[in-house]
Amino acid sequence: MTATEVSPDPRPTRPSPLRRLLPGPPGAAGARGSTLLRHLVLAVLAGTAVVLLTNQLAPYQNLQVARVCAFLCVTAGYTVLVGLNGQLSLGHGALMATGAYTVALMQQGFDERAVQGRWILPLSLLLAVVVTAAAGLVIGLAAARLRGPYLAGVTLAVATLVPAITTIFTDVFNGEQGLRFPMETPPAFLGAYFQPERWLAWVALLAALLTMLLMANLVRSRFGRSLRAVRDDEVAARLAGIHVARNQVLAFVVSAACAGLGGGVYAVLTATVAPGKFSLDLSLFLLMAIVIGGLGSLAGAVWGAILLVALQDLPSLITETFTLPSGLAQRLEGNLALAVFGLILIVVMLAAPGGLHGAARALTARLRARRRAARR
Amino acid sequence: NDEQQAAENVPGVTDTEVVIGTHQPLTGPAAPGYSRISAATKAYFEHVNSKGGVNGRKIVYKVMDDGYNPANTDNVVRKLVLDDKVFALLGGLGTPTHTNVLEFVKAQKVPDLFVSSGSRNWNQPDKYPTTFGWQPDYTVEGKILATFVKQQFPGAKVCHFGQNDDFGRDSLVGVEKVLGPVAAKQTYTTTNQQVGPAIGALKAAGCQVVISASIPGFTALAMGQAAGQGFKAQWVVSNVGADYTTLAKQLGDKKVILEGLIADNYLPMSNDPADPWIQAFTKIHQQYNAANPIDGNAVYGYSMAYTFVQALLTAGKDLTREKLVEAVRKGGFTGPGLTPFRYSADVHAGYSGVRMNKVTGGVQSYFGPTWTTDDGDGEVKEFSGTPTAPPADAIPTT
Amino acid sequence: MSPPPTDGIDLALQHVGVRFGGLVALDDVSLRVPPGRIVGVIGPNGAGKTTLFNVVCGFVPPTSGALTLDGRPFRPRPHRLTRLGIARTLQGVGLFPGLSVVENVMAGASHAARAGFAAALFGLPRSDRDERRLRDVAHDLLAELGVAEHAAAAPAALPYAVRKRVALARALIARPRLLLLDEPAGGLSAEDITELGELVTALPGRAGGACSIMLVEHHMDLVMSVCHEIVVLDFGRVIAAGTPEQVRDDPLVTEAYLGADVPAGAAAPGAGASS
Amino acid sequence: MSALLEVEALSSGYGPVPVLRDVTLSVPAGTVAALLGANGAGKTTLLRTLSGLLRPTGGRVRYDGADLRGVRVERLVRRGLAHVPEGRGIVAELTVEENLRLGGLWRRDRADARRAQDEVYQLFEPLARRRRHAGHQLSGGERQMLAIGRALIARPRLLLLDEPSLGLAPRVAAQIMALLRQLCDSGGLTVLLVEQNVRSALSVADQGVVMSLGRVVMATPAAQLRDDATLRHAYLGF
Amino acid sequence: MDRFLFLTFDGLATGAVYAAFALALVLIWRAARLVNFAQGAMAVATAYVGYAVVSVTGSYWLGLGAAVLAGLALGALVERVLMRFVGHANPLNDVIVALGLVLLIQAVLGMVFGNEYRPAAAPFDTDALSVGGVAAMSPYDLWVLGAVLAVVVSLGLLFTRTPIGLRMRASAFAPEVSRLLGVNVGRMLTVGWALAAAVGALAGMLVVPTGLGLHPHAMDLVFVVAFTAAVVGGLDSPAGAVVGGLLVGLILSYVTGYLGPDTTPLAILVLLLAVLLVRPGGLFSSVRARHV
Ligand SMILES: Nc1ncnc2c1ncn2[C@@H]1O[C@H](COP(=O)(O)OP(=O)(O)OP(=O)(O)O)[C@@H](O)[C@H]1O
Ligand SMILES: Nc1ncnc2c1ncn2[C@@H]1O[C@H](COP(=O)(O)OP(=O)(O)OP(=O)(O)O)[C@@H](O)[C@H]1O
Ligand SMILES: CC(C)C[C@H](N)C(=O)O
Ligand SMILES: [Mg+2]
Ligand SMILES: [Mg+2]
Repeated sequence: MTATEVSPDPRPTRPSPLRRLLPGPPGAAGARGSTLLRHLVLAVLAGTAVVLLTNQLAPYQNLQVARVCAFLCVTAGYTVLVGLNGQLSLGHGALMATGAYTVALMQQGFDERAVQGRWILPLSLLLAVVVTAAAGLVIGLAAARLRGPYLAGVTLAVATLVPAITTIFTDVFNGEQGLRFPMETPPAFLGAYFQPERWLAWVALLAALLTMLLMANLVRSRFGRSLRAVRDDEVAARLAGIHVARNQVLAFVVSAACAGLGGGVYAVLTATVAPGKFSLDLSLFLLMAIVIGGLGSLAGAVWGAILLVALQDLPSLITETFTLPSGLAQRLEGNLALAVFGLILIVVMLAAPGGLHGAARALTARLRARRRAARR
Repeated sequence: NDEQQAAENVPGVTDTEVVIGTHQPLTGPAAPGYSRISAATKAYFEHVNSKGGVNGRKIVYKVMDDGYNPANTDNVVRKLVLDDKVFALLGGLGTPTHTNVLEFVKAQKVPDLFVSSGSRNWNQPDKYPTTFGWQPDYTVEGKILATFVKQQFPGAKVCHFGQNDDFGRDSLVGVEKVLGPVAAKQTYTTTNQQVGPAIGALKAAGCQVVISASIPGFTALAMGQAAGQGFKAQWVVSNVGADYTTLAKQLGDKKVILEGLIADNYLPMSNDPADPWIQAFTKIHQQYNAANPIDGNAVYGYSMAYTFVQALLTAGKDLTREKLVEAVRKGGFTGPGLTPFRYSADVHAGYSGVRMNKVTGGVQSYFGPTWTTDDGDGEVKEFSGTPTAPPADAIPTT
Repeated sequence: MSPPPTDGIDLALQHVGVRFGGLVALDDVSLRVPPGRIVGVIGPNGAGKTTLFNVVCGFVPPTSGALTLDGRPFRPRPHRLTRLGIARTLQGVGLFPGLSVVENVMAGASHAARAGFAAALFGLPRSDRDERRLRDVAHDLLAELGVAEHAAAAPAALPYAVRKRVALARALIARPRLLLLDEPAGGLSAEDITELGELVTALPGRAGGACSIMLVEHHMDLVMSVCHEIVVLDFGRVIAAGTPEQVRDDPLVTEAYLGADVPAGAAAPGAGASS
Repeated sequence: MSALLEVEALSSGYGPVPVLRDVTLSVPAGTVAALLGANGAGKTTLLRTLSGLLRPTGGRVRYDGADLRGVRVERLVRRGLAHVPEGRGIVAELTVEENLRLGGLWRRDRADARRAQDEVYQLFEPLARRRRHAGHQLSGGERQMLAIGRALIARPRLLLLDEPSLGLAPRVAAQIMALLRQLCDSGGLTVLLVEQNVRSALSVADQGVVMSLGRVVMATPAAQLRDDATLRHAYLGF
Repeated sequence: MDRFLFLTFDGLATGAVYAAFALALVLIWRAARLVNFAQGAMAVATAYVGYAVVSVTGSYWLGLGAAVLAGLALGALVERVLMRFVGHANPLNDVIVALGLVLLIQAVLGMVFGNEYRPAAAPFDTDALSVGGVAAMSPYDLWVLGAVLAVVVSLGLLFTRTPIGLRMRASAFAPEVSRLLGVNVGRMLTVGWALAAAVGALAGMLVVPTGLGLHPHAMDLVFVVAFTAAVVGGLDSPAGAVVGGLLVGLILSYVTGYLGPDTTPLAILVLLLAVLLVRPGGLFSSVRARHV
């Protein structure tokens, strides 16, 4: 994986103030200034922009924003695991499910006991993170012994586990039908007619910003460097004082925690969970998202999350753009969208092996080079 | 402001159009068979539209593919309701898929008619006031199948084979209400095609009659396994998984094992050219849906669409969501089905019963009485009413 | 941030043996690396030199025998080594291809950080300070080794000699008290080797952190010029040990390893002679 | 005697990064040419370009009178051109035996391929002891032996050797140098040898070629480089 | 006891099918060092071809031949026009392209043949022969088992005894070195893909009659189980694939039989962990690589 970025030497030229605000590539760690401050400013800027955006959007679009944010929690952690630490997990759908079911059970429990308050949602989400991190710890312990396709095999088996668990423990998880819990409603001070979907978007946005902030900090710290070192060369990493297994478990736990949060938020958006939502397909789509977005970079995770949501709407988009004669339409309906989806995956991978983020970076690099050449 | 506006204009309804939507498995593992239901429904609406629509409004039926994945169902239903602003949902297919959107549908107060599944979930007027079932629920069906078995095979060892979800469970509940505990019960899950062990267990238990709540693919698989293992029992299969046309197609040369299969249904048999409903539907089919075979799925789609038009008519010219819901609660629809609907102010369940059928000489046909019951402890009664004849053009007038 | 500079560690191996299946890689090897000394290990290919290093680093558990460190029993584990003050370079280069040069060097001192995981996760100043300090040290080391201008480059594009220096810098940033060098001169030009020799000679008395050294090398000029003592392995056994002069004059060593100054041609059995 | 290998104004590089610039040299048949130069001078790049692993951006390579442009890498070995890449290019997952077998797989003369294999085992006894061991179990020097031995099985006419003595014990390194000389003298082998060990390379070479920053800065009889200290000092730094 | 015997036979029969498919996965792993996630979809596509030929000619064997040929062609095609151009900077790019291919193939099959189950005839009787009153294996099961064994033996010979096998392995591990040794690496990859897809096609033909029928998604589940089987056996070993396949089949059968069908995914996970935590490279993995 040579696609990883290489940090600019901070010494020769002091970067401009703006440049210092922008996140450097991983490893440009704490070059100058405070990492936290830099990332916090960015998060606030991005958050403000999205909030302003949600004020302009119709309910369905706001839901889409919310969904992007929920997925972003997952992809951010996932890309750290797969891209930076080199561990291929195919079971992140199941980890999302863990978070989602935790939230559902908590919310249901509160509802049944008529416990109310603004704090119950954050509490449920926190618990979702903790429970999923614990699940990640268990998988991670096994994963630390396994490599490549063998790890993929085990996590693939994990991915297919959700329906089984939910039917075995039907009493708790209500089998295939899943669980329902009361919808999260906007707080009263926002007014009686506040669009519920906008509120959901805000909740999800907060979770996504928090995840991105923490992941950005982590990636730029010595832990981020260790993750990549382990990915590149385990022997050299051990000699450099890194406990490889512990490092890999840590990566799994962190990424599981993110998946748990994402899954929890995802559940909140529809106030339902069901095993069918966390099928193997979801796990594979998550993988596609981070690879197509640009593996190992948080910006790629954003692309990936957007893509996951955008592509979900592809079928309706296609049905609406093409009106087909009914006999043919029947065969093409659904299938056409899948074919287009498949083609997009293939074409993007062929045209941009570094994913969308990689392509964007190559483009800006080329533009910059041209500008420099022009100046000369 | 918002409230006033909502009162003035009903989503999805104009003077010339009424837009409704649905979620269907057009692709994916549940597409076989089921993807033909919405094709028929759509064809029926095209037919109605060509005759001027309902109260001057053409019906626009938006079919969204959810691939039988609840996450997609969430998404497409929200798109239909929030973005496309449909007036109502019609025939959303599947138990796990549709269960997921109940809360949302309720919050949005969207009429959610005729969910395509026999789960009892749709019949919860207090919790989900706008949601209605349509087909007989699995418990009703189970009770009737058991009653039939009790009469026809007295003293036989009766076993149950069911899908490991509401379908199988509700069916077993119905069966055991009538028969008491069954001799053996086995389940399958759609993600595991290895049904050999389950069938082996039924054989080992010495089952003479197997009541099966299975979807068509697994009916075929299970009966094939039984034949392979030399397990000769009488199969009595839920209508959901017993359409002869579908099963025979899947089994190919091995379709002979279907001989003697007993099942039930509540709609005219698709292979009965003498039935006036089938004649009427066939006409529509040939014009608007000729690419597909006319089988149980098609008849299901036509019949449900027919019922919907009845409901629209009953709701009247000044269409609102409340009026449509009221119309269904009022009930009294007649139509292709053999039994009356159970709709009332406090029951949101559909057909009240079924009639048994049997495959003889490669033809599946009805025999014996039509039975009705409820999903509670009500008794299983013979129903003596006769099906109504289809109106002209098979379009209801009231 | 790491142990204060010392004169090095006292490492000893007693009767160490290693077998891989039926293959004896090390056989009853006893040797000592006293503080502040440079000990060379030479021997024919496959004699067990790298295996010896692997035993010291904990990659290969000895099938017999024991190790001591400063007189205490020592069961090495690779990731603990830098904490104990032991660093090693790999035969070949072994840099992290996905890390820039300066990051590669920084990675060598993960153990020295004070800030914990939480500090890193929340981006606390503690973690920033750690990083900044580490980065400064890394740059200083790169400068000391004369490759400062490559700090931001990716290792893959660099000349071999530069990469070897970076690898050395990665070992040195751990402030080792014992440094294990596996063929540091391999692939280097004569000029580079001379510089390397000077560098290695200086390490035991280095201001920035002195250490003792174990050196595996096939480049005889280098070995002879920098080592205080030399151990010769053949088929996993110590066949000679002593000062460079003693070893050079040992006929066993000449025969097994150095090769007599035989006339060209006589040394080669007739491979390809029939072509 | 005409040159077996003639390189004219060759340039190449990695992607947009140019490395070789206008490299011109010629190696007469049956001689050893030592390619010398500091780290990063472009020696490896030159060998990789000659054997087709890198596509030249300009210039020409003539081998045995024919232009090599457009000839695929895998065809070259059949024409007698063998390349032992830098850094122990073996297939680590295959056994020693399989690696050697692979080296002679394309040959029609099976019997001779087998004979050559036996000769390699004689030449490098450590390999003979490890026939069934996977490549990754070998020590660094043993891998180098395997890579060189495998190239010999092809009975090449032109051998491109990239730092063959890297990681080899002095005795073995000397033995290989001697062998090369012997094969050139008796068997008509031609060698282009990249070596950091200048002294030992020059001891067997007929010609010394010095590269710097991607260019050939000098090509002269090896004896001259060996004997002329000022020249050596100017170009090789010692 | 009868139950146990019955489940054993049932497990062996289904296991043989998984083994067949696992072999295809092992093959492509050995030839190209990747897990071909599109293997299932490709196998279904060729099975459609096979059964189309069966229905036209009425001969199962012609159909089988056609499917295998179609497999060869499809495999070669996929490698030549697609996989060859995937940037290998990131090993996951292959996976994503393969997943894209799955969607594409399944969609195209759905468009051309419809989303219905199509019956697939078995060449032999599927009624089980009775052994001591227990329904044992059917002639069809025996044919599957025989075919799988024949394939594994020929693959074993191919890889270890033939020059082309050696070339294929070498090019998978070290393409550049192999090229220097005169191996046409591109062609080896094509051959590897073609062979793997042909074995996949055979597996598809064997699987379909035992399942719900021919359908664009017919191999989805089989792929997951067969991948597990290949991993249990060790992705590098054809024999491992067969043992893994049979093992997984048996476990699934016992678990389904004694504990019910819901628990099978859990059982698979337990099996995987039990095997891999002891042997991280699968049952038949060879010596662990030396890293230092
Ligand atoms: N993991 C292993 N499995 C099997 N054999 C091994 C393993 N590691 C080393 N060997 C064998 O042990 C012997 C010693 O190897 P080692 O790498 O220590 O040699 P070395 O002295 O470093 O040689 P070189 O100078 O060539 O690097 C070699 O013959 C090697 O093949
Ligand atoms: N893969 C690559 N990508 C980019 N640049 C490279 C690559 N490989 C080598 N280079 C650059 O090309 C130049 C020549 O390298 P080359 O390996 O040919 O030198 P060399 O003479 O063989 O040196 P050495 O003695 O270190 O082997 C170097 O400056 C190096 O940085
Ligand atoms: C009857 C079918 C259309 C619905 C199916 N039984 C289900 O629950 O998914
Ligand atoms: Mg060594
Ligand atoms: Mg070089």
